Amino acid sequence: MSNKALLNKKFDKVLVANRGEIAMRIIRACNELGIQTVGVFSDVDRNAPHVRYANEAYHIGKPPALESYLNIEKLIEVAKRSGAEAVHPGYGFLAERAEFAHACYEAGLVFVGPSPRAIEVMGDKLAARKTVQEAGVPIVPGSEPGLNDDELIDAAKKIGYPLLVKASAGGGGKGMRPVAEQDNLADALSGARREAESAFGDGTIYLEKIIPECRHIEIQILADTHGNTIYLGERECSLQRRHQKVIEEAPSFVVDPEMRERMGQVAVAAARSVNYVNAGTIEFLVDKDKKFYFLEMNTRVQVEHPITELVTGLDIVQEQLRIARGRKLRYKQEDVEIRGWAIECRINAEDPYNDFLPSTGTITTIRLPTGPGVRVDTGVYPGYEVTAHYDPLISKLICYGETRGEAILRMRRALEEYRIMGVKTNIPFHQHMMDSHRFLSYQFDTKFVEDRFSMSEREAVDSLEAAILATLVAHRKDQQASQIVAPGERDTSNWKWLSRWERLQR
Amino acid sequence: MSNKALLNKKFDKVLVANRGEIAMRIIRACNELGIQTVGVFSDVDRNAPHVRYANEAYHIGKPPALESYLNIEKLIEVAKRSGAEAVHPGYGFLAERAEFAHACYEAGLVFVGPSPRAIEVMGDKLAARKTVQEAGVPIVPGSEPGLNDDELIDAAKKIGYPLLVKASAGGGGKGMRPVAEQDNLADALSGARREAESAFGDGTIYLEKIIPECRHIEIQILADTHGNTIYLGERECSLQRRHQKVIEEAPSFVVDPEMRERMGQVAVAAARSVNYVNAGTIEFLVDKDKKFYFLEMNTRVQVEHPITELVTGLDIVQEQLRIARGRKLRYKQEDVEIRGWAIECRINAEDPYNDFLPSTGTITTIRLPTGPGVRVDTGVYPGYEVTAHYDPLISKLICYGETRGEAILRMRRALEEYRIMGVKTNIPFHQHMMDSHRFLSYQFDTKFVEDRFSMSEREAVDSLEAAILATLVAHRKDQQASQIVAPGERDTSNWKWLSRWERLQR
Amino acid sequence: MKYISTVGNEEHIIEIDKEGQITVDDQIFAIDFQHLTDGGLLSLLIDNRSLEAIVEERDDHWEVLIHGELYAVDVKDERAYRLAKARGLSTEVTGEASISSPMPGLIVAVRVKEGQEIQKGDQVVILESMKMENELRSPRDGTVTHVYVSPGQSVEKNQILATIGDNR
Amino acid sequence: MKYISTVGNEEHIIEIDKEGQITVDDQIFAIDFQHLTDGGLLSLLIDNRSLEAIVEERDDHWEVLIHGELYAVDVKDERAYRLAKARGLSTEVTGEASISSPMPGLIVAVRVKEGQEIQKGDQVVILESMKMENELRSPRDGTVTHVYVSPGQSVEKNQILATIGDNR
Repeated sequence: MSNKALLNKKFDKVLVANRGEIAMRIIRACNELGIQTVGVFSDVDRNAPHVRYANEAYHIGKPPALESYLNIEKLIEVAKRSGAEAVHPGYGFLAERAEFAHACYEAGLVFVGPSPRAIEVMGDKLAARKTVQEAGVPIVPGSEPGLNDDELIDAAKKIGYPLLVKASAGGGGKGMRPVAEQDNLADALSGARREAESAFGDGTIYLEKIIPECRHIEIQILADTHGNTIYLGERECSLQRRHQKVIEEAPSFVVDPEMRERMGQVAVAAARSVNYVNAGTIEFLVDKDKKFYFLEMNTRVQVEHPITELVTGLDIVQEQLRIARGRKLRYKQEDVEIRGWAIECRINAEDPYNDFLPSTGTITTIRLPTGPGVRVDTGVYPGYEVTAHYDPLISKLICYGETRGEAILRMRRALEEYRIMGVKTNIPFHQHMMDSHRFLSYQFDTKFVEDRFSMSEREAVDSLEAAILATLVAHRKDQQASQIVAPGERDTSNWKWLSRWERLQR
Repeated sequence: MSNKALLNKKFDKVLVANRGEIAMRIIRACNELGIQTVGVFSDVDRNAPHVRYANEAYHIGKPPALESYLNIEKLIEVAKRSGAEAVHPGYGFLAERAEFAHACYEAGLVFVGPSPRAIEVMGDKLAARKTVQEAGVPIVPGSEPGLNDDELIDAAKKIGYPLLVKASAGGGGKGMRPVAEQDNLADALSGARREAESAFGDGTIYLEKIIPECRHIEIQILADTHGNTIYLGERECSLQRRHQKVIEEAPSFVVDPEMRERMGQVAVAAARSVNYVNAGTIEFLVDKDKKFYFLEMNTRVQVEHPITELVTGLDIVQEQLRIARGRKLRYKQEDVEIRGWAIECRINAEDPYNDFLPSTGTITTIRLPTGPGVRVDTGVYPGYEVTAHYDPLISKLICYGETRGEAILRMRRALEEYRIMGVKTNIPFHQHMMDSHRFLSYQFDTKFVEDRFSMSEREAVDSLEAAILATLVAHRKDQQASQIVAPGERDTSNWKWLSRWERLQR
Repeated sequence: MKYISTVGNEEHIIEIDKEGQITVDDQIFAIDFQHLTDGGLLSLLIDNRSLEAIVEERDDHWEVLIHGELYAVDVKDERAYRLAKARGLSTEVTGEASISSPMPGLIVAVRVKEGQEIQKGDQVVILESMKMENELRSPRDGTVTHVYVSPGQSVEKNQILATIGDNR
Repeated sequence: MKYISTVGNEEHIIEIDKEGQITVDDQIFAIDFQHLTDGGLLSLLIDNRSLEAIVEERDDHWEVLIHGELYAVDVKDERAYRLAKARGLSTEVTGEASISSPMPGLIVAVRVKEGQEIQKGDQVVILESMKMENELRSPRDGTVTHVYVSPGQSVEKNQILATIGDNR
């Protein structure tokens, strides 16, 4: 597909080809720009906020994503039927599928994102490494493309151990194997190849040096269709579990203005190397000596984009839509300025006390934290059933502070205010982290959560109170059952014991 | 009372001598600073959020404010009983009562605010005019203190008509009389004096020139106990009804950087003239030629403080607590920078289609708008009864945008998302205003809402949809009553007609 | 089932017979109507247009909240509607109209005298409540038949303050 | 009324007799306990300390949410508690423990064989669900008595995957 396969023109109706919090995020941005929205839903999402808040909504199939949110033909059909002129893919699902961007182009729909070719190149890790390297971007030391196992074993000698066997296609840690010494390499190669083959239908693998005690820091960029590309500073994303980010912050405490400028310029060069258009993110690994290496580029809006919005004052999703409409960027690099500190906690339906096992069930109660410096992006609702069909993200809790310390203290406050019942969430994990000395003192890398973080540090402070409250409620239930309480004698909607001051007023 | 009557020392527990959204605001700020909070409540506020979120809560009396939130002895007693070391008065109630600040001082409690003397001087309009004028602050042309009616009639000749007869004490428009020509002056004087006498027990009145087509613009200042005073820019507060602000924005489109600096310096001078400490606001009238005149100083946190927080990035209530703890300001004037635009809409329980009559009743449902750039400060809850005892403020809806236009568009989105049932609210008024060309094009002054704004501009867009929805619900009720729906045949928790796509799946 | 539903001065004839379908003023729409378990929220897809609303029953009408606006809707089935018409209970004001206090408060001023002729919208009473003075105005042209309150008097919610009758 | 309430391995004796008062482990507290009309929120003032919480009943215990933490509380009145003790249904695991699937998913790997001795916390099965691989671990030391699943097999929620018995 040629790089020409990119439409940009004014449009007034957008199909939001996604669900959950990001669908809501996009609908709100469209609403604020006076753009009509078309939502889509699978059987289980009929009552989801993104269906209720969109101007129009269409059913597209059964809960499994393959039969709904990944069904390209169906989505294009809905776009045409509803008269949508553009498509915003959000993140996940079809966001990084070149064929979807291409199908939109073929159907005369503006794809709110980069060209199919840019998606394709950056989606193939080996091609991406080659392309950005030619543009002068430092990459993690590793093997050349197209080597067979024997050649890879030779290459490993030059790269040195420990190293990582990686699949060129896909992501999410699939087809990845760490190798400590040469003896284990051969097995790792065949294993990884098999896994990649089955997961992505592409067994191409390569080697990457493992950088010890490294951080994951990424740069947000914006590129318009007029050749302007700017960077919006960095995000510190080292806190991960199984290659899933759990907490992100902006700015990063290891990045000073000079380093920010260098990383930013490298990120812009990487984007230019594929004539990148729209919002994108370049992920880097940063070693102990603050040397940084290109890891990969995400060719779509990032889950953690809000922290950049809070410190720069920009609205990234609105910018995506403006760029797709063919507008020039309103900001020059020198207009972009970082103020304050922002932290995002991903609130997932999982049990932090039990290996973070996903927790399915129906959400019965939600109370969101509000007030100064607190933003919640969410797509769930009371009555929402957490199923295995979709990712376990319940919401993104984002806090702003004048300093990192104040952002952390505000996050503690917001986590404490947050009420979700019906499923277990990782809120206690976030509370532990906000209290953790290593987190407060920046002493973490990409391995911290998995290897060196434990939930047991913090004892259950309110266990006695919990016992009392459960007992009071149980007692009430007994009373009502055994009719000790004469009906009507008490307002059942607000049953209670009379407290001292009330009795005084009798 | 001497200016020495001001304690400042470290404290770890604060009594929040208020209710509603501002009590919540203060509790959150304390929580974020690791300060314990003590809430107080009247009979009707037992279930209010500020009671549930405070670390401790004490009942202080009956619903009428005089028997609870205005009961100084009771509040001091609770402070001592709970071991609170400081008191935050919020706004309204006792916030600008010098005797309360003094009582706290006498009880060895830190009063989070200025000295009793500063409150006293600024609370007396004539004294305030005199004091700031001596400090070189321009004031609205008017009469000297201590004139009798005949002298006032003479003074009126020099001042010129139209003019305003004002009471020196109190506020809220009481004892205020506009006079167009000399013939009506005598009656106005006696009338105003009577009203002031009965309202404030002080019949002192004076004259002020009426400035035609003027705007109300105020400057937020912060002053620490070490002699540092800075200004945080201005707020445009011209949109008022009966001397009550309804919509505020920051910055003001009539204030350029040069004018901001001049107003700021004048505001700082006014504050210094009473050795002001803590957060305060200097209100100015600004005429067509952008000349500004001191109107009065509010010696407490302002309802509309959040818009300044959003454009400066500072947390004003946290600063209040730091200052009261005796800390030096962390910011110099040159560190304060205005970024973007913020608008606040005051959501009141009142009927915009019926002379804004207060609407009493019980709130049944609340859904707050969320997402990027939206902040809601609220103190009400489902089950909350709006009574005549307290002001009708339900919440403050605050939106941030990169530009004024974007802040307005976001406010429209947020107003549309906001759901409150049980009482009528002025949300439709705000929606009208956000659509009004005069508002969009800055063409308004302090008289705009009362004299030239009408609700009828905008037609009820969804009336047909409303008819359909009411009919669907009524029909359901009929069906259930007449048992047409066999029990169990449908999930009553989510009753519906099967739609096409569902039938297809059978 | 056929209903006549009134909003302001619009009347709509709404028929609900088939599943997933509704007829409004003889026009057919496909609908998917959902009650959420979440505090009275409703979601309606009507020909794929999406609407979220809250509907609550009041004494004599339905209150509907859509996009921030509150609508008062009167819903009658055919029979009830005919009866109402027959009884001449149409919407415009006739007979004596009474002005009652929308909330507890203090009477600050009474602007009319008994026997006085007034216009719709004229001030009748000034009521102070919630720290604000509120003007209560006449809902119709007519003559003041009774004034039940005087300045300084405090009143309860829904207490009748004055009545307006036809001009003689 | 006297209750024995258990959280984790803490036991508390709680007596509720008088209005506005509660006795916890022989200590008396003044309480003011309110159910809000608002979706299951509770407000407790205990000696003026303020707590907001949500309490929901589960099959065999109460779930209590306070300050972000979820507590599982077992509440028994004196009689029920004695009976339970008598029946030896105490809290620590004895007899056969079964490992069941917390959610629908695909078995990626089985880490144990029947008859194998394992420690509490050892991996038993890897289950893929929600795009993630999840390790299911043994709740106790013991011997694997049965393995009911094999890699590649998809399982339902609560389906039993393996059982662990006492060591021989």
